[in-house]
Amino acid sequence: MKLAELTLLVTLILSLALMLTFAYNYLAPTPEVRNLALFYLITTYNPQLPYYTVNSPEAVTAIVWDYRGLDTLFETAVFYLALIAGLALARRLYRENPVSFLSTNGGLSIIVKTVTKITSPMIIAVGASIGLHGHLTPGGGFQGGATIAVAPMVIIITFSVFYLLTRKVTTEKMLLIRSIGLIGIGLTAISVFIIGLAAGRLAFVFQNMPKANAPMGLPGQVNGVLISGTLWFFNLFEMLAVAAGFTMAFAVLMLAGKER
Amino acid sequence: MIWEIILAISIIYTIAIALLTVIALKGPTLGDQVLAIDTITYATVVLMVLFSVFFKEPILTVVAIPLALWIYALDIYVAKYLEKGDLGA
Amino acid sequence: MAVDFAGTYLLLVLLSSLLVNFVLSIYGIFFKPHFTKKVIALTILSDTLNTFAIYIGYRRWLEGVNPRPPVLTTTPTWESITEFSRRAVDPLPQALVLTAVVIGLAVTLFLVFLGYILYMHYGTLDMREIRRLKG
Amino acid sequence: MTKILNMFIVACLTFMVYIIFTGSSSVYDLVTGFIVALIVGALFSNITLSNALKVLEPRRWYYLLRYAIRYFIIDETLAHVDVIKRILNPRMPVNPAIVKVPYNVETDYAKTCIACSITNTPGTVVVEIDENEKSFYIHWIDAKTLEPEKAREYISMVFEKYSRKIFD
Amino acid sequence: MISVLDIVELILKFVGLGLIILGGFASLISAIGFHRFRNFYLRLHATTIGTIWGCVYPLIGISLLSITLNDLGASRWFIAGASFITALIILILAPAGSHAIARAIHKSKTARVQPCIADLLDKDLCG
Amino acid sequence: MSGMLAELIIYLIMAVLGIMSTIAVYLAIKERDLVKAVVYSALQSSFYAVLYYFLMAPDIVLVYLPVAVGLVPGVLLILISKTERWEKNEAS
Repeated sequence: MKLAELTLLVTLILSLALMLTFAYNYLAPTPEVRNLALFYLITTYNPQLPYYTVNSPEAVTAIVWDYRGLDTLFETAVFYLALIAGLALARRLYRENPVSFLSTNGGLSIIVKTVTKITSPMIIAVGASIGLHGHLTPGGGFQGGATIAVAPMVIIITFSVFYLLTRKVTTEKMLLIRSIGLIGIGLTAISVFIIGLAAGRLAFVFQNMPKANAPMGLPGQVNGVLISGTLWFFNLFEMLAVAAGFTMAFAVLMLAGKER
Repeated sequence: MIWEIILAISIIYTIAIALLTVIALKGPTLGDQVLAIDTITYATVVLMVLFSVFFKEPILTVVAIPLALWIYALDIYVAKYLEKGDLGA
Repeated sequence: MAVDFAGTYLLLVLLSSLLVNFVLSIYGIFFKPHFTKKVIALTILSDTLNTFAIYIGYRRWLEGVNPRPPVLTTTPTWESITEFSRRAVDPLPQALVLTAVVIGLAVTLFLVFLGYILYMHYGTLDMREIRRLKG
Repeated sequence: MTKILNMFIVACLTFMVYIIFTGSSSVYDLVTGFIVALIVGALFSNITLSNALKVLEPRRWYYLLRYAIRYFIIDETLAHVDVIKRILNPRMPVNPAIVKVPYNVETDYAKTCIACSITNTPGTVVVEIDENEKSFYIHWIDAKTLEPEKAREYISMVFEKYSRKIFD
Repeated sequence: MISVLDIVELILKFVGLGLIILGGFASLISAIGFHRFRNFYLRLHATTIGTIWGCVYPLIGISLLSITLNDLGASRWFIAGASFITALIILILAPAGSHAIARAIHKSKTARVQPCIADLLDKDLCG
Repeated sequence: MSGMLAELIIYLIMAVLGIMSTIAVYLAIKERDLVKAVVYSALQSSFYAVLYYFLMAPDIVLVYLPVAVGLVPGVLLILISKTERWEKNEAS
């Protein structure tokens, strides 16, 4: 037992030293930035370089869903696997009876309830704005979805979890919305490839803008309004999937152990 | 002139935040700590908006509204836990 | 020169406090007996590592001009893009951290479900007692 | 009919928050904001509001404006100066008590308006609301009286008058 | 040659700066109040000072000030609108939050009302 | 010169935030009342959010605030309310 702890500590110190050795150059930031970052910053929205640009002023979303899109796809897969593993653990612990009673004595006082009634639409509006403007201003699918997921959480806490069920927000519906989001992400990822197949041209999976040897791509602008090709669709579907997945997880977590 | 005033006021806000942090860390009951965190957050909102004016970066203002909304969530979590002992009821 | 030195020193104070956070959360994960405390320490650990990544992407002020977030807000001409790339911070670590935060929340949810199952099985979440009950 | 009107009002609120948070009003923002507002309005139509006709009366908006100006300039300043004096005074003169203050309004929004106004002036905080006895329990930093009716005159008379005109 | 617009701009600028300075000092006073008041129920009042004069008023002040700052360009309307709506949201949310906390603490008997003249809600918690 | 001063003040605020977050983490690890530990962790999260703001990462602030201040304390409090509140002493 003692030996294990000591080994752990020594390993910890050694790995910390290793990390610091690699990070020596970065200990204090400099006014310069790495060349890769310069490439991203210059090409992210630059109509003068049509074969490199993503047509999105937001460099972070451009990296997340275009330059490194495949990484994000598999990270999304990890996220959903963790969620599904959690739900599988709680499978036998909850049951969604069609609840008949409308809880009036559950939850917090009437003041908090009224304030929550006004602010929940505001929360969803703010979240939708964050998600749908992900390619223009800071934000994106993950941020918008996580923001929207706070609204059902606050409603569950202030009213009751049964209130959400009487409002017909059940886990089946949330599962449906989440699946729509996932299928949307998958279809968007291969959309340009399918268009290329139909047109008989060369096109890649996870392609967004036309490239030099693959002249297919979704439009960067519609009627003078930037939508940045696939980024808009990715943000929309990711927002739906994240919000629905978290809402489902909260409802199950609250219902667990309340078999009546 | 305006920029110097903004900088000075932001230093005052930082001092207030540091003073409130002492209460948030030591406060005898849970309620004191949550109240101190509330006040810290509201001071932080002003600090953030002040600095987004100071940096001349309007998009940094976006983060103020979520901060104000979520700290309310923390309030009602703790309130419900203390009141009912069960967050789903 | 002195201003430069003081700035470097303050940034390294930030870095060392993050390092201490890292060590403390590692200690919490390995040596605290309670499951919930382990989950709290795990979230702190992932937050600290994310902050390291963001810190690597930061850049110092250039002659008294602040850096900008990596979002282009002007019309894209060569001049504005050059100015933008001279001042904006590195977007790559931010893009990597973005997904890490959401995955961290999903993993925390999984651990919470796991803790509830553990409590139903053993009646306690103290790891020493769980080990004793099993053996 | 009322459902559609409720939905319209909630959608208007959502749309306003969306546009102001976005900070621009291009065609893209207007279209997406309209769609989001419709969806949110359909979801929250019978949660947020019960009687939408009240929102459309201009008399209530006039009283709301008058109340806001009065509240921010007179009531807040007096209460703040009072409490700040107590904090900075070396002897710190406080004699707090939890007093009972009755109210006489009907709707949830009116109750919430009164309670928020009382809590937002330093020196008085609503601790508990009893809907059967129609009274607030208020923690008062300088309890001048323990009688419910007199305390009502000190604390919540003005708020109640305006709140009845705005929300009831 | 001073036009009416210039005078309005000057007034907005000074009112905004005044509100911001007021907010800074109110926030400091509320922090001092947190240290001087020894009881949870008294600290509720210090929180209110930090919320209204310390946060809502300076946000409105920033919104007035940023309209007059020409070197922010067209985006100054964005800062003005965003900070104004933040002030409104805080004005709604802050009292609900502190009411919820006060009610929960009183119901769960975590803190006693101290010093106390009378407690009409629960006699046992007084003193 | 005033730009240099502003730079130093920003770095000073960042250093102060880092030190305060370290204290919060230490107390969160050490505290035996788990509800208080969750509150300390929320305090640390809000300091980190301000830190991300000063490190010029508004995207991360927007995703980190709902997750770490809005959702994680709620989820952990649900776990605590369903199981147990106090961590037993090290010695027993």
